[in-house]
Amino acid sequence: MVAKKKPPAKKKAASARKKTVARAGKAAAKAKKAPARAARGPSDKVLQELHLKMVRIRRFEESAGKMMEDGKIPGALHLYVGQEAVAAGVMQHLSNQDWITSTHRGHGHLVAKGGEFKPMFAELFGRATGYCKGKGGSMHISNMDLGMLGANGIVGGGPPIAMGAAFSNKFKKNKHVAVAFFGDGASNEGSVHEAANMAALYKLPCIFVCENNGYGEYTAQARHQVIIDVADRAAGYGMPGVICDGMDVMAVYEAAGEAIERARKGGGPTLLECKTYRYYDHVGVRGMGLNYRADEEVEAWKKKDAIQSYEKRLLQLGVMTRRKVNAVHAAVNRDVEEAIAFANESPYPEPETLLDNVYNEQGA
Amino acid sequence: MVAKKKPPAKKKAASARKKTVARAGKAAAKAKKAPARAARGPSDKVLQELHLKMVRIRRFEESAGKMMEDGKIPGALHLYVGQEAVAAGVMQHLSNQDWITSTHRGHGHLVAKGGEFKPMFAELFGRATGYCKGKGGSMHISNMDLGMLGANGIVGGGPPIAMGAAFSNKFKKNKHVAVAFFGDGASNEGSVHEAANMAALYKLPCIFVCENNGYGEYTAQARHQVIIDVADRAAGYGMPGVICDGMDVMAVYEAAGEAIERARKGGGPTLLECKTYRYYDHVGVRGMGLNYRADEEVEAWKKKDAIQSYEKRLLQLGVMTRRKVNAVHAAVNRDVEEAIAFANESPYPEPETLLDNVYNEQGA
Amino acid sequence: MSEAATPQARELPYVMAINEGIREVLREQKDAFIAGEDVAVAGSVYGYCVGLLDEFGSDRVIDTPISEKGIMGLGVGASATGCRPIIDLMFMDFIGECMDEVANQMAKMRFMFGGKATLPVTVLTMGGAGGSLAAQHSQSLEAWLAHLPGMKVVMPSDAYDAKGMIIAACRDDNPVFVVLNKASLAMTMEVPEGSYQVPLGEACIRRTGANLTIVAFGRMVHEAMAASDRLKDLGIDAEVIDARSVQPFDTDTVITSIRKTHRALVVHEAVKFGGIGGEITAQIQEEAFDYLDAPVMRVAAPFSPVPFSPALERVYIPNADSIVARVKETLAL
Amino acid sequence: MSEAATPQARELPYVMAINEGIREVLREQKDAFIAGEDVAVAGSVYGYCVGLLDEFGSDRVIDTPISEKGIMGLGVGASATGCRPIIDLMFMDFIGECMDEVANQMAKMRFMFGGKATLPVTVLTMGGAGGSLAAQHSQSLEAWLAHLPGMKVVMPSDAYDAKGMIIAACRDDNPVFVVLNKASLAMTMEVPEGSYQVPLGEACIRRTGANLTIVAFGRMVHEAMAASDRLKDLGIDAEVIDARSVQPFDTDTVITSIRKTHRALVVHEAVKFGGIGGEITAQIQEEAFDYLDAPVMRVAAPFSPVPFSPALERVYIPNADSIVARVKETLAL
Ligand SMILES: Cc1ncc(C[n+]2csc(CCOP(=O)(O)OP(=O)(O)O)c2C)c(N)n1
Ligand SMILES: Cc1ncc(C[n+]2csc(CCOP(=O)(O)OP(=O)(O)O)c2C)c(N)n1
Ligand SMILES: [Mg+2]
Ligand SMILES: [Mg+2]
Repeated sequence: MVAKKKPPAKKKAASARKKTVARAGKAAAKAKKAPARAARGPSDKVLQELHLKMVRIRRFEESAGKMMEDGKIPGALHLYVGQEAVAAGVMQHLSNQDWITSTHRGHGHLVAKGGEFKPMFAELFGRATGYCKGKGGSMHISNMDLGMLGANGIVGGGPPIAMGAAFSNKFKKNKHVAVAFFGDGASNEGSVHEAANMAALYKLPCIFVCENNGYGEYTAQARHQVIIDVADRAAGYGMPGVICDGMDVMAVYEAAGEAIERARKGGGPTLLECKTYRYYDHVGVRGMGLNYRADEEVEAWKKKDAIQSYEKRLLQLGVMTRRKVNAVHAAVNRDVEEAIAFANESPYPEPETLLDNVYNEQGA
Repeated sequence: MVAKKKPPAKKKAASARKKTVARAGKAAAKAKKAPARAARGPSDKVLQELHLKMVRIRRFEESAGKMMEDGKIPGALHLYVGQEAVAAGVMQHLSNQDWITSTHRGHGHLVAKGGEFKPMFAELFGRATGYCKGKGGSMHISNMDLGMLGANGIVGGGPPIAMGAAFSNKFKKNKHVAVAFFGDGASNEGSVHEAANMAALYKLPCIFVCENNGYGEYTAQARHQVIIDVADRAAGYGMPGVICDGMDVMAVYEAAGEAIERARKGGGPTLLECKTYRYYDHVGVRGMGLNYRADEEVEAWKKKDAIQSYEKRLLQLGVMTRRKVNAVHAAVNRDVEEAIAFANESPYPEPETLLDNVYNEQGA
Repeated sequence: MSEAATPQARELPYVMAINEGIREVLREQKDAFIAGEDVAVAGSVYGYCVGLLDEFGSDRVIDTPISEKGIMGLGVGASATGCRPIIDLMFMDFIGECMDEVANQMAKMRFMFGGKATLPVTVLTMGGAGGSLAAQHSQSLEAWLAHLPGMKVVMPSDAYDAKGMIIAACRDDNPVFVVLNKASLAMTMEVPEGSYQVPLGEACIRRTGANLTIVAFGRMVHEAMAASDRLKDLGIDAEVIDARSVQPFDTDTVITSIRKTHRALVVHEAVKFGGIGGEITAQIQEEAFDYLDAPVMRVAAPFSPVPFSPALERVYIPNADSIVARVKETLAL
Repeated sequence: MSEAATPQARELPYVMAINEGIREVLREQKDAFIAGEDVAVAGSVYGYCVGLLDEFGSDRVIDTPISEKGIMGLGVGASATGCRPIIDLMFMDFIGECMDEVANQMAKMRFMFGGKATLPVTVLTMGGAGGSLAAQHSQSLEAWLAHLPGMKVVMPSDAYDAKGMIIAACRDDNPVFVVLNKASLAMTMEVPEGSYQVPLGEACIRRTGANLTIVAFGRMVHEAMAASDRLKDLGIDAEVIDARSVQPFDTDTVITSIRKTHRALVVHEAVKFGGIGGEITAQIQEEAFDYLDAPVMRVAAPFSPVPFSPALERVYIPNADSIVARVKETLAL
């Protein structure tokens, strides 16, 4: 029953796309020409941190996938592999005082926000040493000290909460922002609509980052919405809509930088759409083994792999040497191994702790 | 805390507005030049029916207001006075097999859909002879035989139901449509967002008619959304967005006609925004007596009164004579008086009927 | 806290007691604000926010779009990040529009985060029938909220409690729903000036009695009092307990009373089937089984949506008559 | 109806019984369709819609956007206008996203319209814990739905009932929620081919016994059966009743049993406070007070969200052990 032909308004959508893509294009181009070296381009330190963030996410997720298949991780595991450039490019601009809300696919966001491997694996393993004492798990992993308001098991659950956190920032008159990550599928939830309208109305320092990976579970975007660009919805709230290449960490870094800077200056929210892709199945690694997307499609996206292409660029620019790159991977691998060992040795929560943390007893 | 300056995206919104307003302009213009007489213009019969519909709504509502003030109508009464052109212009294109969902301000929609005064007043009076046996009242008044799926006490409650009714039409492969009426305030409900996206995705024969009267209760539009035109949200769903003068019944008639014809032909949904105004307070006649809108504003809109301006036009066109017009008013007044007498004499529902109609007992 | 002092009391209607409760909170808590539909410029459709915008300004008294999911999300996000929001949900019937934010986010965030998040958010909402507002503007849905670990739910029955419980709720570091009653708005009584708390989770014995315990919720407390007057003539000396708090529920006060009276009746305005009365009845017979001389009675709304017509609504809402009738029937008087 | 015939039965897992139930409905009702997230191409995330798209096509097996309000509204609008929709709500936990459409529209439309609307809509949804899916994917919220006049709610405990109740629900001309259990998906038993109904509103005695009646909901029926085995060794001969239907609830079958056994225990997976067990307990003591030799016992989940860690979830979910322990405690065995 899906609408095949493009309805009239499609034209408008297309034009909108051109406009916004142009922006992203500019960003990308600039990045390609003389990014690191350019006077106003990011420093080598930033370029290296972006790389480290992506590698840490990739390694964490690959290992988590294995651990799940080895039966170490119970429940549902949604891997972020493929989308690393988005989390890294956005989080590079945030401090622990800036808030983010995440999704069911939240490990990458937490790693990029500063999450440590040990308490993260411990949480996925359901151990008492986890960030949530084993009570939350993959879908609720969080760390308030890092400004991470949690993964969320509810699609569309994050944006209203991020809007509320952004309201706090404005209320307290600080310069911090709140970023809501959500997917293309989540863009059809009423909660996202309401949060976006309120953020625009109150001119809140809130950035809505849509990670458009083309699918909501097993449903392709064309089968859940007519529009091609979720960013086209920004105009309906009176906020800027920007699209960028979510496989290009520099493009994300620049587009997110603009939006976050505008928010810090009181310019209000932005809807930033990052075109990206998840390599593994919706849930787990091989998931349900359905073939709802063509292997060619998967391969085509992997050719644009955010980490490999970025490492190439870093080498060209001389920002990092191959040895340095290898060293980063090696170090991250060590971290992962230590963290998994830690999680493995960690105790499970005591049954007596079940009823703790339901209420704040200091309350009243 | 309301955003004062227009954000960047405003430009896009503006352009969208120009485009759509242009359409409405064309419609209005055409209507002004040679509406009735033009070969393809509406017949005198149609022009007279539009007039009758508006007069019936106005008289019904004015009298309902009085009855409420006389203590005859319990509960909350939301009067439609001022917005008659919208209900009349849209409903003129619908048969009893076409569905509509209404709002808390629903009497006008039901009258225009063919609702009779006697069972309507009886319902408002809470009598057993009412359309809903006194169980629904003003906020739930309905008539399935007329294709009226009810007023709705929930703001945003109607659009998902209308989308479902439109789905039925498509499923049954008939040529009927479903029209969802909703307000500017309702446009910020997530339910409207979800219904619009699904209607566009499935290319359903569904028309979303936004009656933008500038206020949600006591909150002016500029204080509940940044955009000026709700129609700007259409592009975000990939459906056409159209704006028309909701005080000009011909403009509504033409714009609605286009949208409904497109829907019947399988062209999918349209978001039609009608700029209009309610003369009385949000609830009741004088309501809470707050002055949240300037008297000048109210007067300015009343100068554009849909019925008076339309009657002038009909006289100019010679479609109706003053005597004919007066006769219409007189006849409608008689209907109202008879209906009120009927409602007054009608019995209240018997207490024993309380538990009827909770379930369909024929079920299973 | 002004509990120490002896603040002056004056006659005040329930609606203005709500106003004073919010006002005291906004005065004593700089991180507190109130947000909801038409609470600022209009002062709420019930009038209990009148004057707040003038005193506290538009940064702290905020009109919202008609977006319950957004409004409740605002309460979740702002409370988790250092504010103490008061969220106004105009009618309790609208909770279906934001039940995910209430049930899956607000009530569970602290637990899911292993105790690392604190959500000091208070939601004010209006329940109850009586004004012919029909099926979508008259419901009592406290049973849904009481079934939610992480949530506190109170139902102040009079002006004094309304003010005191709003203040206590806003000082509490947990999500609290304060379920008000629209048919009680004009009901007046002596209310102290200044700030005072009515602790959450404590029932209140409104009248002591010897041979029947009536546990009432919200406005039904007044029907229970009226019924107890008439029961006297039937030789029944009823003790009337105002539950005040639904979650946590003060089981001790109720059980202690029933050990004395040996008979119990629970009355609430919500539909009986699945209403909170079932839970209370179950707890009573679990803890005082051997003390009961008769089955615990329940008086509540019949199993239908709230009807519009006054002729039907009158017989729908539980009242003193239905309480007395139920007692007569069960005790075969 | 094929009840007359004696259809052949084969071993079938709960998940495929659901599939057959939907299949039979789509075959016999031309106005029926199923819509939900990933029910078509993916065949549902649980696999119970496999093959439906191939057999019935994309007009009748419909993938929807992630828009629960829209999906439930589709069910309301389509059923009120002549279709017989089957709406799939992937997890019962998501009901908060569409509770207004369920509670204020679907359940009330017929009553509000004075009986002029008929909504033959069936909602399939998945409840229950056990897979470490944590607080937002493991809940049992049937008590919310049972509190809604206009709504029917059933909880099939096994494959036979799952198929038969889905067919009965879809033939019913009222909104019906069929609450399935994800921990039971692989549980197999003999299921007849073809079409048959398990009537809504009728409990089923799974085991007859003399001195204790256990009323169990959904998957808890199997825990109750296991517990009854072990109770035998303690001299307790338990009768096990599968409630099957929550709304309407088959009070008669339960009361008749208790008049015989004089003792009752109610077990459900939902949180105890405010759970359906309170309602059942209240009804039991209302109707069989003089027959009870001990307080009605309740075994249900403790008052916290569902925890993620297997170490905690294991102790959270009620099971045969907790049932036996509760019986021992109350009967001082
Ligand atoms: C309210 C709600 N509806 C449905 C689901 C089931 N679900 C989990 S993830 C998912 C797909 C989300 O798609 P998208 O937002 O694009 O994020 P992605 O998985 O692609 O990262 C769905 C439907 C859910 N968790 N919550
Ligand atoms: C879900 C919900 N939220 C809030 C309300 C209270 N309410 C009734 S009418 C109304 C204003 C609606 O404004 P709009 O949609 O513009 O319609 P109008 O009254 O202007 O015709 C509000 C907030 C409601 N009935 N339902
Ligand atoms: Mg996606
Ligand atoms: Mg309006």
